[in-house]
Amino acid sequence: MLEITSTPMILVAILGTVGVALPILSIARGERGSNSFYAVIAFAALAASIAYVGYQFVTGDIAPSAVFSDDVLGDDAFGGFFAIAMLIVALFTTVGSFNYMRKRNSPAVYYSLILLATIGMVLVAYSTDLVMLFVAWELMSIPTYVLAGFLKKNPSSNEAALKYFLFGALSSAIIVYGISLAYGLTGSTNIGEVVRGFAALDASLMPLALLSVGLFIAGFGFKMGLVPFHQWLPDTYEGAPSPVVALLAAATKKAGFAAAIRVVVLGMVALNLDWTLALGIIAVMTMTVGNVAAIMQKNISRMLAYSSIGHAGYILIGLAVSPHTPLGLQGSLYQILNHAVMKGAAFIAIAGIVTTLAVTNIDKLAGLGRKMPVTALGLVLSLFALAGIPPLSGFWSKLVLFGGALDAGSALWWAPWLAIAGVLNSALSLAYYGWLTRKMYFEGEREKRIAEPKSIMAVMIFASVFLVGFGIYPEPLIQFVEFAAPVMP
Amino acid sequence: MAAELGLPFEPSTIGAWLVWILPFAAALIIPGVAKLSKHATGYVAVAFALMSSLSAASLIPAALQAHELHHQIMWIESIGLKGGVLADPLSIIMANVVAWISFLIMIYSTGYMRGDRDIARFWFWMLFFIGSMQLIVLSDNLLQVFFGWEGVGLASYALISFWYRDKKKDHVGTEGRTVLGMLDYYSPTHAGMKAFVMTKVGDIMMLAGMFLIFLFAGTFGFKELVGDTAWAVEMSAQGLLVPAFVLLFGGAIGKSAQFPLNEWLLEAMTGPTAVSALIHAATMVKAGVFLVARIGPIVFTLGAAGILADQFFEIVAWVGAITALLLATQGMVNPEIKKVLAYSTGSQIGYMMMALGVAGLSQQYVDGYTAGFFHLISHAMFKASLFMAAGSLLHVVGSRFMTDMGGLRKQMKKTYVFMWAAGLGLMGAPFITTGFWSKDAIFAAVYESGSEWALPLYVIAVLTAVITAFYTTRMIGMVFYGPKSRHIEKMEEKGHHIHEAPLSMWAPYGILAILTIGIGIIGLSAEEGLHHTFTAYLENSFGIHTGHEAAGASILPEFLQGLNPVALGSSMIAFGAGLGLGYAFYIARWVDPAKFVSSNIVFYAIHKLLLNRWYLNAMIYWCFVAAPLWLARGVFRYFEQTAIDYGMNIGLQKAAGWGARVLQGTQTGVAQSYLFVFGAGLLFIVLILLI
Amino acid sequence: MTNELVDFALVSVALLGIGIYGLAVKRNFIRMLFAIEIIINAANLNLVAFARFLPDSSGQTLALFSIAIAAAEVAVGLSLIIVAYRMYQNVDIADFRSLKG
Amino acid sequence: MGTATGIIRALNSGVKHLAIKRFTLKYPEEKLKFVGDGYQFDPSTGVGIAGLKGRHMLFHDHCTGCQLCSIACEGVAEAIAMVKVPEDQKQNKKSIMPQIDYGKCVFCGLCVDACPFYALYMTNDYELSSFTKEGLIYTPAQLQVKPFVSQDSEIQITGLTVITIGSAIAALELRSLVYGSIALMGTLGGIAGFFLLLDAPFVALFQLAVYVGSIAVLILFTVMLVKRELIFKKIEDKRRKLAGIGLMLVVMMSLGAVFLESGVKTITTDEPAVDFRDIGTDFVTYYWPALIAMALVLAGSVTGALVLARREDVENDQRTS
Repeated sequence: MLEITSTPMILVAILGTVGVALPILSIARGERGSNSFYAVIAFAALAASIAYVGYQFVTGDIAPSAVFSDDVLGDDAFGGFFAIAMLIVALFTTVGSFNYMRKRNSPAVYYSLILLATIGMVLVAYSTDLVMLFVAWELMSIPTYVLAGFLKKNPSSNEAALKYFLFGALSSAIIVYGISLAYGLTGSTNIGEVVRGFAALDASLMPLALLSVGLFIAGFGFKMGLVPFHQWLPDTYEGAPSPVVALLAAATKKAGFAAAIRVVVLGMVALNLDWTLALGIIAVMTMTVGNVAAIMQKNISRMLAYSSIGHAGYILIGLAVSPHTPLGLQGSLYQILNHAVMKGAAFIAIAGIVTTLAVTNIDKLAGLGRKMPVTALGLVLSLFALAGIPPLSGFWSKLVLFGGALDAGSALWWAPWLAIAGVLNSALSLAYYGWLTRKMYFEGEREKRIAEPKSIMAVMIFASVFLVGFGIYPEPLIQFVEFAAPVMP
Repeated sequence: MAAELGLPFEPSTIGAWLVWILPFAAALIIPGVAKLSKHATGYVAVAFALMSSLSAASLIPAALQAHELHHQIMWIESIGLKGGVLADPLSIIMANVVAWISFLIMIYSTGYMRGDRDIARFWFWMLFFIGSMQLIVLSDNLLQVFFGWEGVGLASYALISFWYRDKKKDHVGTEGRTVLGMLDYYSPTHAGMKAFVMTKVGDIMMLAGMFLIFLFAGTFGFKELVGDTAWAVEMSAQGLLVPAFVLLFGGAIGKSAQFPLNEWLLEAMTGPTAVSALIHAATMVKAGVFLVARIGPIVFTLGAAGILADQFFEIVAWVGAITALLLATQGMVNPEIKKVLAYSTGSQIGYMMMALGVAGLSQQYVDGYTAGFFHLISHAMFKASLFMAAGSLLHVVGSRFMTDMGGLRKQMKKTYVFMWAAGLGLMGAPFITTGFWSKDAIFAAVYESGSEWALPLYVIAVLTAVITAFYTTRMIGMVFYGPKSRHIEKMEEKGHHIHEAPLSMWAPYGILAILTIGIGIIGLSAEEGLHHTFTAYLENSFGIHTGHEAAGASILPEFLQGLNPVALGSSMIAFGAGLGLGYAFYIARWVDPAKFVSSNIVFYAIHKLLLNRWYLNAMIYWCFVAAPLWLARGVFRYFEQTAIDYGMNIGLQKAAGWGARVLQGTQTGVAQSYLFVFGAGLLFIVLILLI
Repeated sequence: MTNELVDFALVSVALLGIGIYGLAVKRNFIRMLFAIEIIINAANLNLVAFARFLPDSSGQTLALFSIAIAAAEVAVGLSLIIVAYRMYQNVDIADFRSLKG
Repeated sequence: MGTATGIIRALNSGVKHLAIKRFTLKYPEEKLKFVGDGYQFDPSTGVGIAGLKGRHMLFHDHCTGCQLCSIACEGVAEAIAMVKVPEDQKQNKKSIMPQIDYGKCVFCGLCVDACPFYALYMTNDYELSSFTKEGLIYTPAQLQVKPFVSQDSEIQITGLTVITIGSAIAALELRSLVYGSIALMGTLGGIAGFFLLLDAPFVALFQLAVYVGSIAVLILFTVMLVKRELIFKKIEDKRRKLAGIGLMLVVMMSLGAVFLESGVKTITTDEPAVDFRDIGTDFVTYYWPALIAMALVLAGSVTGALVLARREDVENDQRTS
């Protein structure tokens, strides 16, 4: 039985308690509490959680990545890694909401839902049991449906939430279906047992096992934004409140990858399938569709949404080559961590722009570099890091990722082509990042500087320091990733 | 000693680190200084540039002794990646060229950019540019080079589009002129983007080459690559050696604006002239040459070890030769002064590449190597001088067209003299200019290489020299001789007085012009000194031996002993022919060029071809801009909107057996279409897995 | 136990198919919610059937979780519908297409 | 008169039989259907469990090789012979087990009564024909295999299936949304029936309570809350509908084919159903973190739904007034 003092349970205790307590507190205070009061509480809870996980890593108390465990939650470095990535994004979102949520209704519930969604994501990453995974998945999803539609007077927000909900509900139904098949074939819901069961499966039952894996890919692929399950994503990212989008794009997406690594990749390795090509094809399709579609966008949220689809493709490269090289999963994890910071910061920057200027059209961002220098600088650094320009952190993760694809070339003839496709796509992505940068810095006449929200500036400065610092000296991150990446059985 | 002092590195390597760290540090503090006083930024920038230059100068003794300073620090431990500086004669000389010329350009900029409202941004990027370039020069591994490489790209993008407000006077090209339907008229932002994208193509090739090598060698370090050649044997066995180095060279092609990635260089003239001078004389385009000079000896050593990589050198030589001729011909007809100089730069860089290429094809590697590098140095001097002088002209006349100048030799005496001096350097005036000696050395290297390509390359080289002399004379003739243009007359009517540029501007290019002539007079011994240094360097670092053969009986006078008489002769003849033609058309004006061109259909056709840049630019635009844009729009419209909305439904219906009748004009709600795709995707994945 | 597993499995597949049909065709958001419920129920049926034939208790446990979570999901979905209805006086998903491109 | 009545009576009898189900079977296309398993005997209570006395079923892990069955058969049919088996069972030191010759067996069931170890039962497999005499001799290994016999309880399944699927279609297709949601209740109830059939009464009750009792009612309320005429305005596009049906058929056929082609087809079970108390144990031992997460899900969804659903304009008015 799982220890009650294990890391995930401690996180549940901190975030869950605060998350449930916030609305009660709000009612107790007659719903009069100000936005910043609840935000500070949420911030403290998140900071405490991240400090706890960080402390565990620093002291080395965390077990190295165990692929499987006998319990519903595995207290290992893999989960801790994702926990840190997601908690950083949740912190971004909370800080970014300081200004965004000012003068809006029900702040207590808003922050409570952020905390609940965060603990859901963290639990997804820690899950080693399908039931737990499913419940955690829903704990992550249901609050974000509400968050996406939190602006009740805003038709776009509602539309975004409706579409998101529709797809989310469908995908969770599909996941349950997949779980039912996996369970039926192996008689257990523990992922380790399922994988072992798959490995020893009777040949006549194989198609069902494949069906189950296919359903998992579709179900998780929805959150990851893989083509062809991606179409809800740009709509939702455009309509939903920007800080929430940061949470969606930078964190829930990663939870999808965590689940995929725990279930799909390992399950498919066990089934001994030639499935890598399928993932490779999806990866190339995803990055190409994402980057090509992003070029034509006029709305900055939407453009970043497509770029986010493109990045799902890059990360998937690592998953596709993971059976043949340890660099595959390491690259994926590295890119996941970087992408969490880069996309999180980018969307928080947009939140800052929306709160102060109320524009999202790229044409109206001309001269932003002078109007809001700190926000613009953070945004540009995030964009360049997304494009993988050295010496920013995004460069190294792409390096490891594409290096992994090249490394797998000895076993898979097509793997280097994934790297080539990735490099070409990165070059393509420079076109729209460059265009945006040009708008911000090289266009517009003399704009006066306007007051930037302090909270947004804090996020931007943190992200800039992170991206440049770990770009120049990536050693700690590389070690962190190496420690956290599970080793293929 | 370092350990005794408790220092992290040898004292003498501190200089090498400082050379590139100082400009970066200055760039970082510039925004802060700008807060206090905009005026002070210039002084801070110049001061730091001077300090960087002095650091570079402090390394010179090491270079003279062919001594190598190499210091490494652990960078990324988990993959054993080290960062460091490598100050060998090659990089020390290069660093000094870059540092001192950019220092002069910085001084010039204090005058040229005075009063610009974005001055802080200008200084920031200039310093960033210089720092990145020095990072390339002094790196000891390819990855660090790549970091600098990207920094240079970024800085050039920012500086070329510095006047991003896209005012008409900052454009390049003739307004409204089109070639093959593509506008031949570029705004600064467009030009910056073009430079960025085109050099990016090269960067990606370079990245690919780097990683190919890393995959086999497991290191990026130059020293390590030379140390053990097992990786090369392996790569050669798989047929990847030449492709890897050619990919690396691709990076150089992009940065040095060699054919076929040459077109960005011309539009890069939209930047402030100081930037043009920096790009052309010291930093960006020289980075490519430097890279080839860096990896050339490695490849050559491999060749000596029996791992043949001759194709690499052949490609380098031919790319250089083609670029030299191609761009020189275009320079003959262009009406814009800065563009003529830009064409000339591309062409001269082609010379350097040719020299570095043929060096590898001959037995005497050091001859071609020295020739190419010597030309780099002399070109840096006279081209920086010419650009800054051109900047003065633009400053004074207020037009970029040479047809708007004319007859300026009275009003701008200093500029006139200095431009002649530097121009003679470019033309290669015999015996008194650096350009002559370096060009002659290249001719000799090509001629003596003993390669099967020696003859065609030689012919191209000489032809280019004729053209170079011609267009330089044309430029000077159009600007300083003949009657005043209507533009100047109008200006004077309005009360503008044409006068010499201020001291801070003419002094830098004056110094460089004087140096061109001054070093030219002692050119032969300078070249010998360089030759000597490089011989020692190549022998110490790479083990490339150069057996000095005694020069045979020569018909030349004593002080020219050891030179190749054929090269010497053709060089002088080329100079004379070009100068004579130019004199006839543009200084003495015996023949009206316009009439001459229209007198004959052949001349007219050639003129048009050259003026339209061999149609290369237009074709590149058609293939890589217009077509992909069209495609992207199409993909977006037809794939994302139509195909997904309707196409997928159509496909499904077909599969279900319904006819085309059902397919037309399906007006659907968006969310449902998404769900359709979702379902279809699910089926697709299941099918992939099942089959 | 006298029934065969495959009977239940086929019923479940049929319900899944109907649910997918409903999602793809129906424009009324409430109907789409019905369709999702039908799919979840198909999965639950599968779970309980497998649990019976293994036999093992965790399938039933998961079915219980799944039912409870479906309830939570429906509550959120319905509240979104109410918000949408207040805004548009309409719950036709095909009319919610301002976000596109 | 007599003739006429005779004709009418004959016709009447004939017409009656038109409505009556035919009781002859088209064997072998149709088979006899039996309810329950074959004949079994519980030695601890000494009571036999009624059922068809068909082919035997031997449980190897129970057989001790005591030969009581063979002794019981002596003088009756002499069909049972004890033979060596290659396997090594802990309780069967001699490694001998019964082999039955169905050429001789009279299906009296005495051997089943004789076995004290629950090792021998009879199944309702009656199709034992063979082309050779040797084919009728069943070795212990053959006796171990459970026969595949079609069962009769399909009637219940068929009924439930019709209800469930029919009401599912109705829920989606009925014009009126109110009737649609009532039909959805039918589907959910049908699923609950399936759960009962699968010996999962606890889940079935939960299903009825949560789904039929609360969700469906919630939906019904929402439907009524939202004005009706506006909802029914739009009808579906014909072509889209056809495509949707196509998608549905493809999904059903492909997944159905996967199920039918795979080994699932022949799975049945004889083991008793799981005690629902096991579920409770599961909840508090293995799955307890999931239970906590579940509680958080419910808390989150309730607060979220409440915040979304309440009317802020009204609220604000009240607050300001």
